[in-house]
Order: sequence, then C-alpha cells, then structure tokens
Amino acid sequence: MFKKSMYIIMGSLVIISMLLTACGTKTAENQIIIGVTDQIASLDPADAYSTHDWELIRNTGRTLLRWNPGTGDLVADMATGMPVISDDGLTYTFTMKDDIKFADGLKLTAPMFAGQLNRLLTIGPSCPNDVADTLAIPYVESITAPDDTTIVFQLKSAVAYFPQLVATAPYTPAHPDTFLASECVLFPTAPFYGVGSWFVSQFTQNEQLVLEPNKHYTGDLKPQADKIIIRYFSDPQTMALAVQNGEIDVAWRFLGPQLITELESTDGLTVGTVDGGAIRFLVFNHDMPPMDDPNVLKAIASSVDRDAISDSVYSGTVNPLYSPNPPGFMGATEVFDTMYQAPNLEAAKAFLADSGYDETNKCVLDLWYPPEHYGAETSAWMEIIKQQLEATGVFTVNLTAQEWSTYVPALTGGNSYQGGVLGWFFDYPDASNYLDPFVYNGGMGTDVALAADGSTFGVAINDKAQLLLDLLSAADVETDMAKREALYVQAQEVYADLVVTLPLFFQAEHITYRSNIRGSSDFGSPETLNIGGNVEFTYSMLTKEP
Amino acid sequence: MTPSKTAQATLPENLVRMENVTKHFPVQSGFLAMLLNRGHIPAVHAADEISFNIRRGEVFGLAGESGSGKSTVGRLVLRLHNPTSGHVIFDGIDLNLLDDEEMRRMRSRMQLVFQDPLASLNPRMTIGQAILHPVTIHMGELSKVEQQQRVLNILSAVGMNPPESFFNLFPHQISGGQRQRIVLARALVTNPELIVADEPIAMADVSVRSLLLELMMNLKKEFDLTYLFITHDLATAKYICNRIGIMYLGKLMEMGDLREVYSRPLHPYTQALLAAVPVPDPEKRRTQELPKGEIPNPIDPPSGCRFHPRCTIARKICAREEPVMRELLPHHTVACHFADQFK
Amino acid sequence: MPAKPLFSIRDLDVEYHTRGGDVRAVESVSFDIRRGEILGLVGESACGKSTMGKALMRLHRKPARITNGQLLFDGRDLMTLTEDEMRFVRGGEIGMVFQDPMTSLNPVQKIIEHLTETIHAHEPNTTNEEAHRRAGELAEKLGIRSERLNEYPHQMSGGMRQRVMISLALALRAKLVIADEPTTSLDVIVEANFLDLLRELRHEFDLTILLITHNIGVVAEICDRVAVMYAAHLVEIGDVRKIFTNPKHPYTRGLLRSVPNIDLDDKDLYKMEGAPPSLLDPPSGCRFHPRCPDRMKICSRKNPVLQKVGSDSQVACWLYSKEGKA
Amino acid sequence: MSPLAIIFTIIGIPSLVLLIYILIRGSTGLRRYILTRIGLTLPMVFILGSLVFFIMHILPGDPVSSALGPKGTPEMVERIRENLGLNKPLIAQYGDFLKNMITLDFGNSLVGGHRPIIDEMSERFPATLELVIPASILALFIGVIGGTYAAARRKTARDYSLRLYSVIIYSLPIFWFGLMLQLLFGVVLKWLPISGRIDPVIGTSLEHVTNLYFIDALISGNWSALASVIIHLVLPTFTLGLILSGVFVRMTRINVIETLQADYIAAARARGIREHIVVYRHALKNAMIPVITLIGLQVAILLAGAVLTETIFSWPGMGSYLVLRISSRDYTAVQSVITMFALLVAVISLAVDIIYSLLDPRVRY
Repeated sequence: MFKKSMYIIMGSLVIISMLLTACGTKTAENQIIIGVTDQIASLDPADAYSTHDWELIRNTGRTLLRWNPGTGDLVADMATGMPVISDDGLTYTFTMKDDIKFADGLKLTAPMFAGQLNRLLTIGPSCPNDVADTLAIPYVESITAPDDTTIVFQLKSAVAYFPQLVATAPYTPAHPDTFLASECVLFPTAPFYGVGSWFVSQFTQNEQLVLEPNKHYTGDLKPQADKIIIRYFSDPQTMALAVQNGEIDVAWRFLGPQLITELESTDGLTVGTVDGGAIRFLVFNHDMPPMDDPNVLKAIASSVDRDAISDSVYSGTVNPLYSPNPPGFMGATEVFDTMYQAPNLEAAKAFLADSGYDETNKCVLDLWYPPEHYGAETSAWMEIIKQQLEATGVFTVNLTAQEWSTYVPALTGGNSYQGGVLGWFFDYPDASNYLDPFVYNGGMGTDVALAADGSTFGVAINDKAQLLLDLLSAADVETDMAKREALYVQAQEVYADLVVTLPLFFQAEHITYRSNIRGSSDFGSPETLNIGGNVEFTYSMLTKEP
Repeated sequence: MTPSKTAQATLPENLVRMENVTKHFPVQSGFLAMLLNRGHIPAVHAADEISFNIRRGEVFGLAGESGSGKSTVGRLVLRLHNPTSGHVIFDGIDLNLLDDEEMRRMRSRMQLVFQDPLASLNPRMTIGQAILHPVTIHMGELSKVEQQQRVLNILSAVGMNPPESFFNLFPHQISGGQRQRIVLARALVTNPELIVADEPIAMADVSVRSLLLELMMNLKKEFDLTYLFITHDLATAKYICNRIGIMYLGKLMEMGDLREVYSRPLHPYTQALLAAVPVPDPEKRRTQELPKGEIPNPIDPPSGCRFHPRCTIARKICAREEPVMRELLPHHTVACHFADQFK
Repeated sequence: MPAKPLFSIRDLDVEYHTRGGDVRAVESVSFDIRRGEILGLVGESACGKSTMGKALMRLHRKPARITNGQLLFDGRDLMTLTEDEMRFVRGGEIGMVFQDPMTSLNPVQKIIEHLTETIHAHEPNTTNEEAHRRAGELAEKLGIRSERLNEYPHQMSGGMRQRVMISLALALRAKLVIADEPTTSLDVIVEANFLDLLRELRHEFDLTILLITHNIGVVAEICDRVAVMYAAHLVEIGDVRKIFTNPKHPYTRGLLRSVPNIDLDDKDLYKMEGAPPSLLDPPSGCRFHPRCPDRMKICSRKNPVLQKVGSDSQVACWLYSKEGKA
Repeated sequence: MSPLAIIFTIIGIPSLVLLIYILIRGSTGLRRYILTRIGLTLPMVFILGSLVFFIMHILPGDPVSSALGPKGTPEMVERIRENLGLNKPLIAQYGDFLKNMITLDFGNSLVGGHRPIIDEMSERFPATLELVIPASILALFIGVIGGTYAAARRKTARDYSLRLYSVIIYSLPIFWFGLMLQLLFGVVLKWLPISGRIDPVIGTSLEHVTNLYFIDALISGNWSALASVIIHLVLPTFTLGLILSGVFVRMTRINVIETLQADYIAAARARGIREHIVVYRHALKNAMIPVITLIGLQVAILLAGAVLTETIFSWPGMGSYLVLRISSRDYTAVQSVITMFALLVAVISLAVDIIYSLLDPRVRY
C-alpha cells in the first residue's frame, strides 16, 4: 500500500513539473534579460553614487554631453554642441535642443533643467549617498537658465575637465513630479520617467527592474528591444548558471575571474572583455613610520612583481599596472616600470640600506586588506606580495585581514594604519580623477598633503609633495590639451618618485551573453555589446535574434 | 527535653525521633507559578504530621501501599528532603539546625539502601571503586592501604568471598543478589549507625530474598545497626521488623510491636492490608470482602480520616474529623474513631 | 479420561540470539492447558516463563525464535498457521494481559478506541454503533463505568487499567487468556480485588487462564494447577493442593519454603543456597543440581525428563525414576 | 495595506481564532500555560533584541564609512552619522531602538537607500515564507514516511539505504547540493529554472498584493504566473527540504523504533491488530509526539538553511538580506531581522507546544 502511493505521488510530481516546465519557458522574443549582482541603493540623480545606479540613470536619462558607446568620445547629447567657455574658464554656456521630452510626454525646458540641477546643489548633501559633495558642489557656483534653451554653469574655479563632469549621471534631468524639490526620492514608485531612451515601468527591489522604450525619445540611441529586464542576483555562481541555461540573456557585473574562465569555454555564450578602469593598488600612510621614509616606499616599489600576481591568482585576466593613470588616460606612461624595474631585489636592499635597514635590523611593515570587498582573491595576492617583500631578506610583513566595515574607517580616519589595499574606479574618464583624490587634502589616507583649513588642496608634507600639488592643480585648469598632457607626464614622475600609491593591476570588466544577443555595429566595440573603456552599458544598443 | 545541637552525655534511647514532621511537595514551582496561583501552590501531601521513634538497635518497619508516603518519610529521616515543618532528631541532634558541612559529616552516620541495585550503582565504576568512594569522602584520615583494606573487609562481611575477586568487576558482571550485597556493603563501609532500607529486597527473587534478609540481620548484629525498613510487603516485614508503622496517604494509621499489630490490627486499613496478602497455602484461600477502590490523589486528600472513602466501617464523623493517634493498647497506637471495637 | 485439553504444548524450544551466543530461554517444554482451568506458571526471573507466554501466541519478536515444537490449540497446530491466520487467533481466541497496565495501553488512544479497534480488527463488518454497544456491555461486566470509556489510560488507576486489559482480552470472547504477571504492579488490596474479578470472570465467560507469575501466594490463592519452571525447563506440574502439600521436586520444595508467610506461627524462612544459573552457560545434566540438597551422581550427567508421579502430577527429577535410584 | 500586514492578517486571524478556541475549550492548566508562554515571549524577544543591539554596536565597524568607501571624507561621514542618529550616545540610541520596538516600527536601514525596514521586510519576509513552508512540508513528508518505513523494516536493506540517505543528505553542504541540482536540472537537462521566484517576463504581469507570489498568482487567476512560481519553487524547495529531511528521517526512525518496542505495541499485536495499523496508527502517532518537539527545535536550522538556500538561488528573502546587512553593519536591519526570526521561533515553538498538548492527552500544564 505504502509503495504504491509513494510511486503515485512521485510520479505525479514529476509529471506536474514537466508540464510546468513546458508552459514556464515561453519568453517573448524581443525582451532582453540582464543579470547583475549589484543592488540598487538610489535612483535619484541628485543622490545616486554607485556604478549600477548610474547605469540605470544614464539609460533612463540624458546629459548635455555624453560619451559615445564603445569608444568613450565626448559628444553633445542634449546640447546642440560643445559649450562656450568664458576666457577665465569660469562660465560654461550650453544650448539645449528643443525636442527633449520625458517619457510621459512632459517637455524639458532649460529653466526646468536648471531647477532640477539646483536641487542637486541644495538637497544633494542631505541625501544618504551624497554625490553632490564630490561631483557638483566643489565645482559649481550656480546654474541658471536665461531662456528656454540656454543653460549657464558658473564655476567656483576653473576646471579643465568640467565637460566630463557634465556628462556624469548627477547632471541628468530628473522629472519634477517624481523627484520633488524638497527631498531626495531614492526609490520612486514605478512607473517613473526620464528623458532617456528608456523608462522604468516596473520595479521590485532585489528582484527585477523593467525598462520600456521612451516613445518621445529623439536622440540617436533609440531602443532596439521591446523591453529590458534587469534581474538581481545574490550570488555570482547562480548568475553564471542562469546565463548558461538561458534564464538570462546577459550576465553583467560581477562574475569574478574563475567563473569567467568557465563561461568562456561554454557553447552558445560569448564573453567580451573590456579594458575597464578598475585599478588595484597599495596605499601608504606617508605620515607614519616607516612609511614616512621614502627609501622604504621605494624599496617596496622595487620588490613587487606584478606579473606574478596576474599569472598565479588571476590566470592572466588582469593586467599589470605601472602608472597611476591606467593606459589610455591622459599622460599615462609606465613610469613605475622605468623608475624601479621591479622586481629588483638588489635595488630594494640598497634603498633600505640607505635608511639603515639590513638582515639584522629588519623593516617591519603592517599591511591591511579587506578579505571580501575586492574579491576573495585578495588574500592570495596579498600573500604573494608579502613573499615578494620578504624575499629581500630585510622586510618583515604582517598581513591583517579586516572586514570592509572596519577597514574603511580605519584607513580614512587618522593615523591608525601603515599601508593597505584599495581599489579605484573613475567617476568621469579623466586623468585628474586618478591622481587628485590620492593627493589632495589627505588623499584617502595617503597623507601626502594634510588637509588644513584655508588651503585648497591641503598642506604638502615635503617639497616633492608640494611640487606634485602644484602640477596637479595646474593641470586641473589647463585647457590646452598638449600642455595639460605634459603636466600629467611630469606629475606622474613625481608621483612615482614619492610612491604616493603603488599601482598593481587593472581589472578588465567582462560581459557574458548568449549568442543571439548583438550590440550595434554603428558604434565601437560591438563584441562587448558596445561597452567601451568607460564601462558604460547602453541598453539601446542591444538586439536579440530569435 | 529540648533538642540541642550537641549530643547528650548519655546516649538517648531513641536513635531517631520524628516530631510532627510534614512534607509537602509543590506541584508547580517557581515565581511564575506562585503569581498565577496567587500564593496558593497545590502540593502533594507526601507526609503529614508524622511522629515516631526508632530505638537504638531495633528494626522499625514502615509499610503501606504505593503513594502512602513511606519513602518520603525515609528520606526525611536522612534529611535528603528538608521537612516543611516538624523536627527530625538524630541521636539527640536536631538535623534542621545543622549547616551543610555539619550535615555532610552527619551523613556518614546514616545511610540509604535503594530498591533497585542496578540503578543505584554507576555502571562505569568497578565494585571496588563504588565502595571506596564513600571511604575517601568520609574517612580521609585513613591511608590508601587502610582504605583499600576496609573495602575488602566489608566485601567479605557481606558474603562476597574472596573479596579480591570482586574488586575489579563491574556491576553488570555480577548477579542481582550480589549487586544488592554490594549496595549494602557500600552503605556499611562508613560505619553508620542507621540504615534506611527502602524496599531493599523487592527486586530480588524469592530464593535470593531469604538469603538477603538473613544477611541484613547478621550485619545488624555485627555492626550494631539500627534499621528503618520500608516495604510494601507485610509478609517480608514480619521476618525482620520489631515494630511497624502503617501509612496511608501521608498519614501514620497504626503503629506498634509487629506481633501485636499483626495479631490484633486495630485500624480497618491494617486489617484490609493483612487480609489481602495472599497466603501461600491453597487450603487457606481468602473469603473476606476487601475495600474497593484505590488510594486517592495525594494532592487533594479526603477530609477527615483519609481512609474513610474506602473504609467498611466509616460513619459521618470520619469524613468530618480527623482521628488522632492514641495508644489504645500498650505500645500500640492507632488513628481511628472506632478502633475500640477491635480491642 | 479427562476431556481433550484446550492447548497442548509439545517439545517447545525458544532461542535467543545474543552477542554472547545462542540462549535457549525455553527448552523441550511440554504441557497441557485444560479447558476451564486456571493454570499457574511460576518461576523466578529469567527462567523463561514470559518468553514462553509470548511464544504461545507466536508474539515473540526478533531475536527470539521458536526452533522446535508444536502448539496444538483447540485441534490446530498454531505453528502451521500463516501470519494472517495467526492474527485472528490473537485477540480472537487467545487474549493476553500484560504485566504493566500503565505501558500496555496506547497513551494517546481512548479506552473505547482500544476496544472498538480490537472488535473491528477481527470483525471488520461490525458497525461502529454495534462495536460501541458491545464495548459498553463488556466494560460494565468488568466494573468499568461506561463514561470512563472515553478517558485516556493515564486518567485511570492501575487497577482500572488492568480491568481494561482484561476487557480487551475478552472483547472477542477469547477461550484462553494468558496473563503475564498481571498483578505485579498492583498494590495488595487492588491485587486481591483483581484476583476476585478473575475468579468471577472465569465462570461468567467460561474462561481458561494461564497465569504467569512469580508470586507463589497468588498461585495458591487462585490456581487449579501449577507448573514450575527453572532455568528454561519445566520441572514440575500438577494439582495446586497436592504440590503445595507435597512438592516433589527439590526446587519446588525449596521455593515454597522460602516464600514469606504472613502467618505468625511461621518463624523462619528457608534459605536456598546459590542463585539461578545463567542460560548462556547452563549446568550440565539437571540444571538445579548445583543447588540441590538431594543431588545424586546422575544429576550432573543427565537431564531428567518430565514423568508422571501419582495420579495427576509430573516431575522432572531423578529421585522419582528407576534410573536415578539405580 | 502593506504586503506584510496582509500576510500577518492571512496567517494571524485564523491562528488567533484557533488560539481563542483553544483558550476557551482547553483546560485551565493549558490556558494558563499558553498565556504564560505568550507573556514570556515578549520579554524574550525584548532581551534578544537588546542583545543584538549591543553586540552589533560593540562590534568594530561602521555602516556609514563602509557604505561610502574610501571616497567619504570625514566631514561627510560625520554629517551622515548625525542624520542617522549614530552620533548620539549609545544609551540614547538604545532608547530610540526600544521606542521603535514598542511601536513595531523597525526604523530605516542605515545603508544604501535608507529604506524603511518595514518595506524591505514586506518584500523579503514573504519570499522566505514561500520557500520555508513548502520546504518544511517536503522535509516532514519525506522524514515521516521514510523514517517510519525504515523503522518498520528495521535492519533490512531498505532500512540501511534510508539511513545512509539520511546521513549523506544531512552532511551534504547545502550550497554544494544546491549547485549540483542547479547544474543537473537547470544547465544540463534544462528542465527547471535555477534562480529567482518567477520568470522575469511573466513576472511583469503579476500584481503584487501579498508578495507571496503563489497567493498573488492564485487570487489574480494568473495561471501562467502560478505555473512559473511553482516551477521556480522546485529546486530551492528540494534543496532545503531534502537537506532537512535527513534529520527528520533519523528522528522519526529512532522514535518509531523506540515506540515499536513499547508494551502497548506488543499488546496491540496480541489483540490481533493488523501490522500496518500497529505501525502507522499506534507507533507513528506516539513516535510523532517527541518528533514534533524536535521539529520545533529545528526551526533555527531551517532558518539557517534558508539563509544559504536563498543566496544560492538568488531568492530575495530574509536570509540573504541578513547576510548582506551584517557585513555592512546595518544595525537596524540586522536587529529587525533577528527580532523577526526570534518572533518566528517563539511563535512556532508555542504552536508546537500547543500541538503537543493536543496530541498527547497525558500532557498537563
């Protein structure tokens, strides 16, 4: 009796699941599902400050200038052309196109836009993610709209890369009915509308977000698909499996080197590699012994073998980095390579000997790292660095893993650490964004220029640091690109001599997609679905073959 | 004579005196239960106003059905339970007045022997270890060799010969009768004066039982012991007890010399108990009617005389008024309103 | 010639397989249970009497097994029945009452459910009302008030529970009731009441009872005949009066003399030396010979078989055989 | 009405009715016991919540700087801490926390979008329920039937294979087991989806009322959504349910074996009761009494298992939320989830105790 009923139950379970499978896998043809492991923290342009949030804002919105998909060239988008810049470099005047409409049909005028941008300046700092304090308030004095198509930015000081800033997500017009002037609206109720190619038609936190085409869009990034669905994963492994069995069409950030290698060999999947701008480096507290000794820093720079890290931990999926600026950015030269020719243990020993360290009087270093935040591989390559440093026979290295939530406050909050690991990804693709943050005003714990009241960039700890400050601040305002490049070349040499930070490698971004998904051949890099070096993913490019 | 903490100069005649000892076990305990019951905690009336003496060198029997409270009284004598009220006086010393350390020392003078020898022996301890254990606790002044010798002596005293051959055995390796001897040996090893034996032979087979009884009597002589013998078996009690008390539902019903009580039971309950004991003689089958029903719930005992609901001669007064213990015949007391007719 | 016996047990062997080796808990036991009698089966603990009680209904569980013997019940050999046929014998023709009424009733089942379930198990066509009615009638006869049938076992006293056990055995008018130590867990007065009840029921239901007990007093009180077991062997069987006045087997003799007696004239208990042997390694020959006051040479060599002595008694002892006397 | 409120209404009202029924019909002892238990649950949750509060605050790390990363300047960190009330003295924060607990307002998350926790729970709690309920049913089903079957056929090949099953399945790491199921049924056979609660495309057509997608699909008559929900439930349910079933098989088996040795089983056999009735009615019912208590104790294991299962299957429930928020030191979120879990455990153990007292007539409170 028991056996029979058991078989019946089991049998019917199998049959039911087969039937359900049959009717469960009907997917409409031109709907593209993109998987990510990110989480949405905010969709308010005046607040959002994470890569994924920006990606959504940029796909649902437009900026005056934008980077072209695939290449990253700066071109006009809402603006009719490049801005008119006043001679003192403090006033930028844009002329807007007059056919810009929100997806619900509301027309965007320059005063409306200026009002929403002023919202960024006024309520931005009180929003939780506070993008304004980094990308707007330090630069912009005021934003005005003298007429319906003109918008004028008055800057606090001349900034050569202001056009780059204007192309970032915070400078996206936000719908005045959704994003109220008095408060930040992090999670608007779907549907909500921007002026971009898409609008958010449905949104379930942590589960999925649905984008539908903006019928009023007149730009040249017209949606090709009927729907884009962003699906949120909590585990990269699951996302990898999901793209393998076709539950999602595209697996975007982040899969990690191991999964990428696995997927590269899977039939029916294409893995595109983007030489993105995410870099990893060691930071040092220049205000704390022994890191206040230039010889120690130079010895470290001479000891680290970047190829070993790339090969043994990442099986070659990352590229060694020898400059503070990744290749392709202004003034990028492999300055650390020419200067230290690492690994060069003899040179390292010589530097240390100059400061009185030898095999009997060893130099003890404490290096910290977060075990998860930059991927589980971090501990492996920190161990390699430790071995490399100790191979000199003069260094003793203590590694400490610290959880991200304790690591960050320790790193940025005063003299409690000697050195550690950081990662960086640009907000806007300009050389200044890779150099200034590590030098100015404490420089994220490097302390080469100590933050002090009344000084714009901080007080340099020595002459070389002062020189670096001067070069960088000159480059910030230099509008002649050849001169600007020369300043950066020089600045990087001083940077490497000081070893402000020690660049290790830059990480490629990977996009994995099923073979019936295509990018656009009208723009660059169709093989990575038109994702270029600035890692901008423009959903409008995507098409799906039946 | 007021109870005092120090022993009298002359040995008191009674080794144990129970003076109105009462023990109630709360059914629920704890702060919360008290709150919920507004201070009224239902309790099991395990022993109520029990008074008796055990004379030095006698065997005092305590008999009754299960649930009569006889085992509780045994534990009260040893102060394994603290009485709710009343005094337990051992050798002239009120046990209630002793602190923990004094009580611990007193423990070596009184021992308990349980019903189930297997359950009261640690299965992972050898027989030698089991008996040695109380010696190391109470006789620390002896050397290791002396302690060992004492254990061997006591083993042979309980008839485990040769003692060395049993020393390293585990309880499961010997027979049930032998285990009961070990339990006796363990109780005797500290040289006690009083043994409270709680149904010591109930688990033993008939053929082993008589041997154990004889052993107990021999040990009593040899070690100058006094026994409190707790049993439900009136037939066995006959062979060992000098005096006996009959308990019913936490109350002492009748007490006196054993032969006196057996030959002239004054309480209807004692009469019923004696009549109910099956006699091993097919020619003497019982014809007498016995009370019906069973022993009631000790949480809520009947009013008046606790036996009245089952009693064949009960009248109205029995439900109303609780009879007091009175000495109806010399050395023979009874708690019954109508016992005079059986004199 | 007496009427044909209700139950004839012939050459019954029951074995246990244990880690220490095979143990014969019952060895070559043969006896009859006569219609209408109360047969007492006595012996000390672990002599095999309870094992045999279960084996008679083929209720023994692994690792015990019947290795030999016939169980002729009312003309049929129970050993030849299938398990399903056997199921109808259990409860239907032979009822059983266990030692501990507390644990022998399902704690989560009401009394009435025990009764109706038993009726339905044997007579699946009985309606629910009919089963309830019969259960009620039966209970009344046993002195259980009908409203108590809706109670759970734990709500009843030990004596009541034992009555329920009896009523379950009688629910289908079993011809034979095997009662395994039915009064051991009861107090004396309740025990006496229970024995009175058994006596009444025996006449009312025309019952045959096999009473397994270690309490000699109970046997004397109620049994017609008595069988004595020692170390897996049946050593003596016969009329209860005859055996109590004139026990033949030295073990029986010793056993009866060691029983405590409430009679004040009886002063001292007989002390039988030694203890029953382990069945793992039983003595050779007669198993009682190491403790026997009358042992002879042959006793340690050869096991005596049960043989007739007198008109209605059988004993297994060399004292009563020509071979032994020789 | 928020989905959370709806769910509590769906579950709460019938249980409340049942509870009131039991309170009216039950014995005084039972009534008093239940009231006492409920009375004790509140301080228990309170103590647990306070413990979590202090442990979270004693742990090094800070939600604000960890969210801002290295870009956050000290001034920004300080300002945000002030906005969130994190710069107040600990005792004042504790006061706020207590106030929130009493008003059942969980407050706002401290990281990311600073959403009200109640919103996050509204999405996450139903997801966890939708996973945990069928998984428990599956585990119980396999456990009870398998355990009884093994016990009834003790020391046979079938018993040994069931025991082997329970040992193996219990010792399997849940993430590995889940991954294997995903690979086999998702990637290789392509029978079953491996992530999420519903097909993304079909999901766009589902109206969210309770956020229990099964119920939502049912009440809106959206059959394709219902099918998709069920099919998405299969792998996570089997992962969690099978892993749990190992313990249940063992527990049931041991208890049934123990019960089968009880005197009343022998007595039932002696009355000629059919063997399968003896096993399934007499033995199983009695064996289930201790098993049910043990199952009550497994709630914690269940929730721990749910944490892992949710992560593997990208199931947006409370478990994966907890993991995420502990690492970012989101005090309020962690406190709320733990409080929720504690309530859940308390309610389930109360339910188990009530069921226990109903099943076993001997239980007297």
